[in-house]
Amino acid sequence: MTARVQLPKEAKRGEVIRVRILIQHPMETGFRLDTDMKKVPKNAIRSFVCTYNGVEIFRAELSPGIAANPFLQFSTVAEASGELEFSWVDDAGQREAVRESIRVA
Amino acid sequence: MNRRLFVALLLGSPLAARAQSREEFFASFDSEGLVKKVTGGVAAKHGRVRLVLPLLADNGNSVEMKVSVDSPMSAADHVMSLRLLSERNPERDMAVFHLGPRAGVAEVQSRVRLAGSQRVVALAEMSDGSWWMDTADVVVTLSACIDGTG
Amino acid sequence: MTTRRDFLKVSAATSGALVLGFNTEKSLSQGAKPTEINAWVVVEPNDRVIIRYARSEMGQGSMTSAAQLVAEELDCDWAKVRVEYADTNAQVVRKRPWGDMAAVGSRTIRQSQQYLRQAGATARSMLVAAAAKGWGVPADECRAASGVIYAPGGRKATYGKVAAAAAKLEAPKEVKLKDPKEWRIIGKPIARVDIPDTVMGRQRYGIDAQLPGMVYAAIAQCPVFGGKVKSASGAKVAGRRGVIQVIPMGDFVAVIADSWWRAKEALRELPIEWDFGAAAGVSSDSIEKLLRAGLDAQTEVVSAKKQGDAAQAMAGAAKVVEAEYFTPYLAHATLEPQNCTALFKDGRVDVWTSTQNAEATHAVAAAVAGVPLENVYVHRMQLGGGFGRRGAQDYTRQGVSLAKAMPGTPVKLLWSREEDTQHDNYRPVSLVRFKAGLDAAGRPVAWQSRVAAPSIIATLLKLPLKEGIDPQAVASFADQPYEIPNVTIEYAQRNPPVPVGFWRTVGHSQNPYMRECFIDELAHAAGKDPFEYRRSLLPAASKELSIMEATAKAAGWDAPLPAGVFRGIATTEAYGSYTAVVAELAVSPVGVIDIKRLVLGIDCGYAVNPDNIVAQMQGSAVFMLTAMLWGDITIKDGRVEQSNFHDYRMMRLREMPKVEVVLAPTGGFWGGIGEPGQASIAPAVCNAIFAATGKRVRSLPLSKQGFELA
Amino acid sequence: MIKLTVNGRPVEVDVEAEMPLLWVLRDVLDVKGPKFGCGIAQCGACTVLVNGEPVRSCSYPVSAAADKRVVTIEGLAQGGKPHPVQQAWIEHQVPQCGYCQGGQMLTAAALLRRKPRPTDADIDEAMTNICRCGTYARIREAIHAAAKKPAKA
Repeated sequence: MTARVQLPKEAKRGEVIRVRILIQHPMETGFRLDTDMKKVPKNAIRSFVCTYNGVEIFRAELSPGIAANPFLQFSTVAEASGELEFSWVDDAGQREAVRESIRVA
Repeated sequence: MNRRLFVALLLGSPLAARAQSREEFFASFDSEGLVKKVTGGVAAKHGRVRLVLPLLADNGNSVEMKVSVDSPMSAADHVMSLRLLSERNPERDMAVFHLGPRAGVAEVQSRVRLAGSQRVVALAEMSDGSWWMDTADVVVTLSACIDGTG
Repeated sequence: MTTRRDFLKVSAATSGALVLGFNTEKSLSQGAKPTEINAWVVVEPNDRVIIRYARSEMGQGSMTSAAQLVAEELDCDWAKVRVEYADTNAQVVRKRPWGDMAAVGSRTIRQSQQYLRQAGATARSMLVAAAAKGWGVPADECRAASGVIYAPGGRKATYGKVAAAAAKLEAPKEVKLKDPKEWRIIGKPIARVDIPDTVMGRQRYGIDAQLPGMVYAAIAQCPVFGGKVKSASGAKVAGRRGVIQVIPMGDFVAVIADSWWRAKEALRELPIEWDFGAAAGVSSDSIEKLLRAGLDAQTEVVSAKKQGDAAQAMAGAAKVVEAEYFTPYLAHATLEPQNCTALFKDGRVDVWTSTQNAEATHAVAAAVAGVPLENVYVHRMQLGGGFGRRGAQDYTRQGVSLAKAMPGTPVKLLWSREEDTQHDNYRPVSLVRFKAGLDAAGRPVAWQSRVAAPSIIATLLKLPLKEGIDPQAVASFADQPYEIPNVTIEYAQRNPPVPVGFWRTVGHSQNPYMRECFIDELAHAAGKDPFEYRRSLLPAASKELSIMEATAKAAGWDAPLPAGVFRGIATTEAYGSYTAVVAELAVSPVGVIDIKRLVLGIDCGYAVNPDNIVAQMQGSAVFMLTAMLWGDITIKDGRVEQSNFHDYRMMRLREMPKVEVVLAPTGGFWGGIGEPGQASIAPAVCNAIFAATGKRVRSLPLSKQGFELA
Repeated sequence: MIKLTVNGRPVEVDVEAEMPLLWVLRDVLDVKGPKFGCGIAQCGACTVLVNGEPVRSCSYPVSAAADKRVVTIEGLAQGGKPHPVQQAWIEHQVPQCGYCQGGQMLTAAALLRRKPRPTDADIDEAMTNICRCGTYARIREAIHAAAKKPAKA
């Protein structure tokens, strides 16, 4: 799988929870040369979105200025039980998404 | 001001021969200019934003970064976006994080890539349209036996 | 100007017995509470002054010359000065008060001269202000000389008396620096502060670290570049005396024992299975093919300089001259092999190693051990040679990872000479094609060069290259001083899997050799004297011209030579200094070279310690002659063939020719010293060989071109 | 057990007979003057005097030094007074990094004992230690100067 998410399994309504994600991606700068001197084309995750029960709560525009295998940690208010969806697209147009559920008492 | 730095990097120009001291090197970063390109000429105020980067990084490939803003994150007063700007990376805009009241607190952590020693700028846009900023100088200690890489 | 010997007598006389006790890390004398005036200046009540040094002393002498800059403006008594290393932990905790700690790029003096002099002047003005305040007189009526402050009416006080009061005062925002004409410490051949300890056997290098309960590590790194350890079973050596354990660490295997010799002997018996990886098939031949393809390639080539239209001017030229030049991989061969002693205990890391950048060692130790920067302590040691090798921190990374694998136990990692020779960051191999068009009068109207070479900045530093250009690979081509209207310089970056790094003088250790030999070919094609030809092409006000003329004059360029003796000349800028060399030699019919003398000129702007500069020029001559005569790192099956001094030859005392140094500082700027001295030597010697034999030396080393040293 | 004296101090070491004298001095006796440079008797940084003769201790088994007098650079000065070679080394500012200089000075001291007024040819023949910093011209100069100093006691 191309990403690992860390999210509290359950939270109290109104509690601010910490969300972490580690994505497998080389974030190519476009400067690297492979063994037979060909430039590896630039390819970085450009947009990243996190929705909570369908509502966008966090969005990021990234670049090769973010290290390979991007790590992101942000926070959100626990509103209601449901599902968080993390989705991203890179320069090569590759789309990926992962989902993680949460119980809010 | 930063043209001088890139000229030094480009060719072994006489500028490169005059080795800059560390203070001169960091002073050559035009953070205000970088910010004004984003804010459309409005100067950002220093304060409320805190950018944490290590003083030294052994190499620039993966450097721990934390940026936070002192804000209630209420509907009336919250951080809309948090931007990381680099004057030395090939792409100036390292990242833009779009927050909003649902975030609860304005804090983002990540790992950044720094092309050599440089001054990084964190720029926050608030819901009332005001801009706040912080900067952090990072020395990437991979030392070079040549001039101009600082 | 006091000569070195007079100065030694003075300093010896004033401080009693021969000045021996310069132990750089000696604790402060008991009881006396020293006062830090600022990060660079500490004054003891007994008037002794400690000047801090942030860089690394590896023989280039800046531990002394940097302190001269501070002492000059401080107006203290040099005989009472002791130099101590700045501490990297304090550097982190106090947010880098000492600035850059790297001793690289011959930058120590020219990069820090401004803030070092200001630190001395600031401290002096605070000491004077404190004394004046004590006497109730205006500060500008007082003056300081040689560590004593004088006020009208015969009052005086020594720095030690007023230091505590001075430290409480506000540092002045602005300080005026002396006019160079007033200097009495800068510009003097002051005896080096580290030599007494060296001579008495007290000097301590990274290899000398000694801690209670210390264990020793000998390692084998994968012989093929980029390979990994597949397996290494310790069973076979477990029973050997003193062997503690065997630790596979990804790309190397370590044997840990209670003495280094036992660890090394056990390592020889240890069966290791390697996963050699992709580079196993690489050889010197395949590398040369890769570079040659770069010379002819239409793609993956960038323009480093485009002035006028060289192709068009070439077409109209009366005469065209072409040549290809090659320089091999070279190893640093610091006499002290790489080493690192580290102790990881209770979340703190202590490191003892010989490093050209203590701050980089600090950052790498923190990263590898996973501890905050504030929990790292790098203990400063003298270096048994650096030459650029010790800017890299591979030995630190290994040493600290071994210490982390054995928490609470100090581990001393020491490389064997074989590991040091076969796992270096080598001076890059380089193949350059030249083409020049001369007009009817023999003046060059078009100059085309294409460089095919690896990029240190892209591969070692992993920094993006501005428009694909590595400034080091094209150094001295793209910024050549000759007035040639149409110039194109191209760069084809080609990176074989052999690691490359900063070898003393870096690009200026190979590119000026090629350029100044090719300019000599043009002079010959134009039927002109090589000195006059360069003179006609150098801008009138250029410092290359002035140093070349001073050197040629000192060597007596036009004077008749004994039969069979011939001259060669070369000039180039490097590291902010301007150099020129005249070589005089004879070559026997079978190619035995007898170098009569080298006349080596340098204009470094301001000369901080003239005697140290002469020593660096003498040393540069030996370093470059060694390289150009025999230096050759060859690759077979993805590994380096050379291993020790039996097959990587070093010049010996009997082989060093006469070296005359022409120190011609013109003032007004600050040039480097540690590296530029080498830049003009190889071309001058090769041009003299052409004058003697009619044979152009377009590839080094000379031993591979049928030449040998007398 | 092997007995020898190091810089006038009698010592006893329990090590393998074939352990090189260099590593007994450095790792067992903590005498750090002699340095490791190559391990195959090529560079001379490990030179010590055994009964007055210069020896490359990296390739000299400790058993061969049994019951002999070993002198390292730390022992060259007598009674705190520097040896003429050491005085000349300071006056001529010979060392740069200094790593090879202990071996150079001991080799020079032994040469001067054999030949109080060495010619350049004598110096060429005796001084084969490698100096990577290239201080050879000053080494030669300092040896000639040391030869003119009053003989050591």
